[in-house]
Amino acid sequence: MSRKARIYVTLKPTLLDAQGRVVQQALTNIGFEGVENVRMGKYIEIDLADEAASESNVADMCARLLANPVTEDFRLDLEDA
Amino acid sequence: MSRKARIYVTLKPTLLDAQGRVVQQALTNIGFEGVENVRMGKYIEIDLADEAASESNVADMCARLLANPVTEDFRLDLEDA
Amino acid sequence: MSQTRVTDPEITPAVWREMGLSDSEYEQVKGILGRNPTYTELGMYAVMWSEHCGYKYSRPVLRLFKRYREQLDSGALENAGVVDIGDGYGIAMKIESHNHPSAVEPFQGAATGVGGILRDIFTMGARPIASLNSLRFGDLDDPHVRFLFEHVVAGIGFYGNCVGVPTVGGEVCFDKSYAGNPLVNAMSAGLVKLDSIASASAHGPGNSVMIVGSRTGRDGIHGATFASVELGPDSESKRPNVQMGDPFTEKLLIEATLEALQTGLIAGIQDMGAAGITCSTCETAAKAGTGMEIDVALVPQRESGMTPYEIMLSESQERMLAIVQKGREDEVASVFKKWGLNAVVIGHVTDDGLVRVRHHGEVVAEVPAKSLADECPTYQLEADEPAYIAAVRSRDAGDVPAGDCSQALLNLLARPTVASKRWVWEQYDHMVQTCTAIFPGSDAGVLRIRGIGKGIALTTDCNARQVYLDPYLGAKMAVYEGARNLACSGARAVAVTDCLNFGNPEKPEAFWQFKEAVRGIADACEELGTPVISGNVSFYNETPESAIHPTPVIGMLGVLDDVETRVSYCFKGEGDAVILLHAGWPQDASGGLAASELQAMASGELYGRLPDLREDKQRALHAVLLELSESGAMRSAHDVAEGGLAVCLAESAIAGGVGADVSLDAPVEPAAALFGEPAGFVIATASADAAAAIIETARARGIEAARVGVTGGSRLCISVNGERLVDVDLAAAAGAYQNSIGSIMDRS
Amino acid sequence: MKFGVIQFPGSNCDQDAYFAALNVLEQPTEYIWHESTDLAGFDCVIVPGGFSYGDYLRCGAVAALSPVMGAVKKHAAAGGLVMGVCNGFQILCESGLLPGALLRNEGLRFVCKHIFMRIENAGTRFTSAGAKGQVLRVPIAHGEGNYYCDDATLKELNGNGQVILRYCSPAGAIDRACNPNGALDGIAGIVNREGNVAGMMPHPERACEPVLGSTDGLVILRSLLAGQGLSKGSVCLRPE
Ligand SMILES: Nc1ncnc2c1ncn2[C@@H]1O[C@H](COP(=O)(O)OP(=O)(O)O)[C@@H](O)[C@H]1O
Ligand SMILES: [Mg+2]
Repeated sequence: MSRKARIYVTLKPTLLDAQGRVVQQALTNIGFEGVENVRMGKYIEIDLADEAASESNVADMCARLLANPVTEDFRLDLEDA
Repeated sequence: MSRKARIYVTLKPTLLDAQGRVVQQALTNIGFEGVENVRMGKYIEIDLADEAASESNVADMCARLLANPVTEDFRLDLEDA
Repeated sequence: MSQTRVTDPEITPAVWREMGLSDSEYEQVKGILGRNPTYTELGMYAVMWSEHCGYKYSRPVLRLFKRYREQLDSGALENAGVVDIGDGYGIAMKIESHNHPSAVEPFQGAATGVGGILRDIFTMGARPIASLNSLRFGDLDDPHVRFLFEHVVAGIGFYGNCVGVPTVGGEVCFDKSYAGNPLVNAMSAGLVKLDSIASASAHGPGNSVMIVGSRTGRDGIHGATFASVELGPDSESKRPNVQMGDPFTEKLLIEATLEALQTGLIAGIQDMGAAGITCSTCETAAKAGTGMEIDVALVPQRESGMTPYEIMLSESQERMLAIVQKGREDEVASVFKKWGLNAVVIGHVTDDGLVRVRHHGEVVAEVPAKSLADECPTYQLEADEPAYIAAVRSRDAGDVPAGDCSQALLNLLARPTVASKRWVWEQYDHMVQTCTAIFPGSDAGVLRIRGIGKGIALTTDCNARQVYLDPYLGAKMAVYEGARNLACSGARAVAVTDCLNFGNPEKPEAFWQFKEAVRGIADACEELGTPVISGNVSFYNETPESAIHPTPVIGMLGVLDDVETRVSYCFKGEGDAVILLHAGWPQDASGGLAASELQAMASGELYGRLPDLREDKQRALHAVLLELSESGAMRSAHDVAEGGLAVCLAESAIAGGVGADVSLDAPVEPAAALFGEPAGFVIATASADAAAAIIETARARGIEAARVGVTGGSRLCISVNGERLVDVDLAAAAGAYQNSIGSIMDRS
Repeated sequence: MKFGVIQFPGSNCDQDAYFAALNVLEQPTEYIWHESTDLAGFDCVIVPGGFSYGDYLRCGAVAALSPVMGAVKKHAAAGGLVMGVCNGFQILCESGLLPGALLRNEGLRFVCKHIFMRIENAGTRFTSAGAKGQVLRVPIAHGEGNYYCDDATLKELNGNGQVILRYCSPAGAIDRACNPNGALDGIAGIVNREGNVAGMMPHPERACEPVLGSTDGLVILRSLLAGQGLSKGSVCLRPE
């Protein structure tokens, strides 16, 4: 059996999100109204062997590799696959 | 008032995720065991004016711009900001 | 002047010291203002009077550079220097360091380094046409070094590729002295019509001051101050908000700025780099002898609740300050708007010499522009020859065991410092703009100048191991190497830009290295007739463990009157004569091995004396190379650098896909002949028929020249004084050379 | 023959394409601004390389929705020529003018170098100046050039002769080691079913003068002229 970790990596809120700006502008240009802000991030799914599927282990992966601590924050969910 | 849409864009399961593979390998190399599969996707947060915050409207944004139907799937959540 | 804003922190000695001002500097600020500074003013002085912006330690030494001295005295220092290349065109060029930001966040640090140097170029009205990068890292066996290298290269590519400026050259060296403090130096060159160079001055009281480009956030506040201290364990916490590069906006800014300058409505324009609005307002006003009044509340902001202090000091990227003719603001704004950019009036030029900053009308700073821009206190620091110098120079370099020379060559070719940098430059778009006429890999990148038949050549050089042994001579050699790389490519050297990477100048040993190196560069440039037209100083490249090797990187520009006479380094086919041209073998039988790659490989240490440079011979060699390229006599030319003659031959053979059989007569130890790194050695090839004339031309100018072999086959064989010492399969050599860096990087 | 080169914010090979058409092909050439909606008078529209909208979100995705692309669709529907190079190829796929998509390079890094590609179908308006099987040496410069489409589309592309260029060895062998980005079936360039819209990752405009180190791109550029005067459909796509 294995479990799935879902990880959401976002840019720190005070940093410039150039991509998000372009997407917001583009959505507005093609006619979507009321788009106030767009922030682009990463979504990572990891299938883990049961014994590896602890929250602290996945948080460790994020801190060491999956998110850049200088520029990014992360959140994670663990659920049964 | 505004609401937040969270959008998860993933590569279609039939496509090879080269980046996911490299990340999986890298996690294994730095000592994480039991990493069976990694899939990399995008996570997009959109702040929407109330009147724009319908599921169908956001799904439309995904279909027209945020995801490429040839290679990607998307999922979305809408919640109060 | 109103009181300090209630929300501003109280000003105590701890506050100004934390900002980087000394107690006596604080007193000077009070003297200038005739009162206590406000918090915003204090921040403005702190950043403008940092070494990074104010050159408070380096300025007295930089006066050794003639052009710098003249411009400084006449108040005409521009963002980048411009060289006339004829036909009404000029080349603007500059190099700049982004070492500390890259140590903290390699991808964004390197990317924003590229962005910053490009702005220095197009703010002069020049279209950026080429970029280079000079990089130094620790030992690639260290995973953290691999991480830094990977992300620095990716960051440079991310930015340079997107803005569409080809990255045509550079260098990468690896040495443990850079382990905690990598060097990332970015250089750019731009093409400008000489009659339309833009000026960074705020002329015309009454004219409007506009801010264009990205919105302002809390990025990099006090970045300049951060660059003016050593990296230490608490660097993490002192670190300003990381600046994020947005190359897309930069590309728009390039196009919009060049188009807006065409309107003739822009009286002056200045990019915003370190110290952001503070720097650009006070410098443009000081240069024009005017003043400026702005309201920071009008600055488009990315974050809410920013204080005047934060807005004035933000180092958000991709912004410019434009001085626009009064009444014509809309016309200029419409150009920026066409490109999707903000262009907002934030104030106007005044005639009182003051930079007056308001926030919603309330005055928060009012300081003489010149006091910020030009009157940074300078210091004559103490300089002392470090103790290591005498010790390393007293050792004989001749004891390096080369062992089996074929194996030594293969090992050298695989050393990351010597190995092909293809892994790097294939990640850079080096062809966009379709002007690149010699690609990376050769001695210099060459570009055609469309429409006039001319070419330019660009290179960056510095062998920091040589500078470590002898800062004066080593720095001189870097300049001569640059000129030689240009000459090998068929270009006449015309100008230099330099990036002076050193340790903590407040340590007399580091400052001595700095002074010696500057003296060496100044002398070499004088001798070669290649003025230093721009440059940058980066101090404090130290960690508690160690300082870097002194690394004065030389960026050099050459001109080809006809781009068709360019020469590249690769052998061009079978049966060509291999010719060795040189400025003379070192007197001392082992001299060329001091500070060589072989020495570093064999012992991990650097010692011995650098051979004499023989400057006049070097210049004669350059003249010969130019004459030969212009006459079309040479098929290839490549100078000897890291790894020595054997590596030089191997590189030309590998690149050309054809071997060679070479026999040298050399009055030095065989290992020194093969692997020594004396300055002024070049391997050229020519058709068998042309060889005799080439040798005659060279000898007529007093240059040693001999036919030493022939190209052909699939092996590289080298004999020294009759003994065959190297015999390697070209495919094996190519494998070692071309795949080394890639395979090390794949380890992680 | 009148050429138009589209300029999107962030295009950076627009000038290169412009000079290739104007100076090398010696044809009247103009830039077309991305907000333009009228392409009357243009015979061939080039969608150039670069980083339109920074390639943010996905390469070509934002540009595909810009006003000019509506006009390009009309131009194509009326039989006009459209050639997308690199980012231009990505834009044409994103806009649905060509099938498939371009994924991130298998090696995950940006690659700029000369590659070899083989002409798979010389019966198109983009290849007719060459011969089937001819090998061309042309540069690539991209981070996302890994062509992908589903099986049915691939079958159709192959069946109709719509694959016009494939990465190959210097000798012309199709071989995984010579595929620079992992593209499906080694596909470097394709054409639409009607034969008037093509996209390719390699840059012919970077290989059309001796000073640039290769002139093989001229085969593609000259093909654009060779079909001049032929009406829609008269240059047939032969399944080969
Ligand atoms: N970081 C880099 N970016 C682009 N090109 C590089 C880089 N590093 C090295 N190169 C290229 O690789 C070639 C060899 O570099 P180097 O050994 O420093 O040359 P040389 O000894 O002739 O100065 C040169 O063409 C150089 O421009
Ligand atoms: Mg060289």
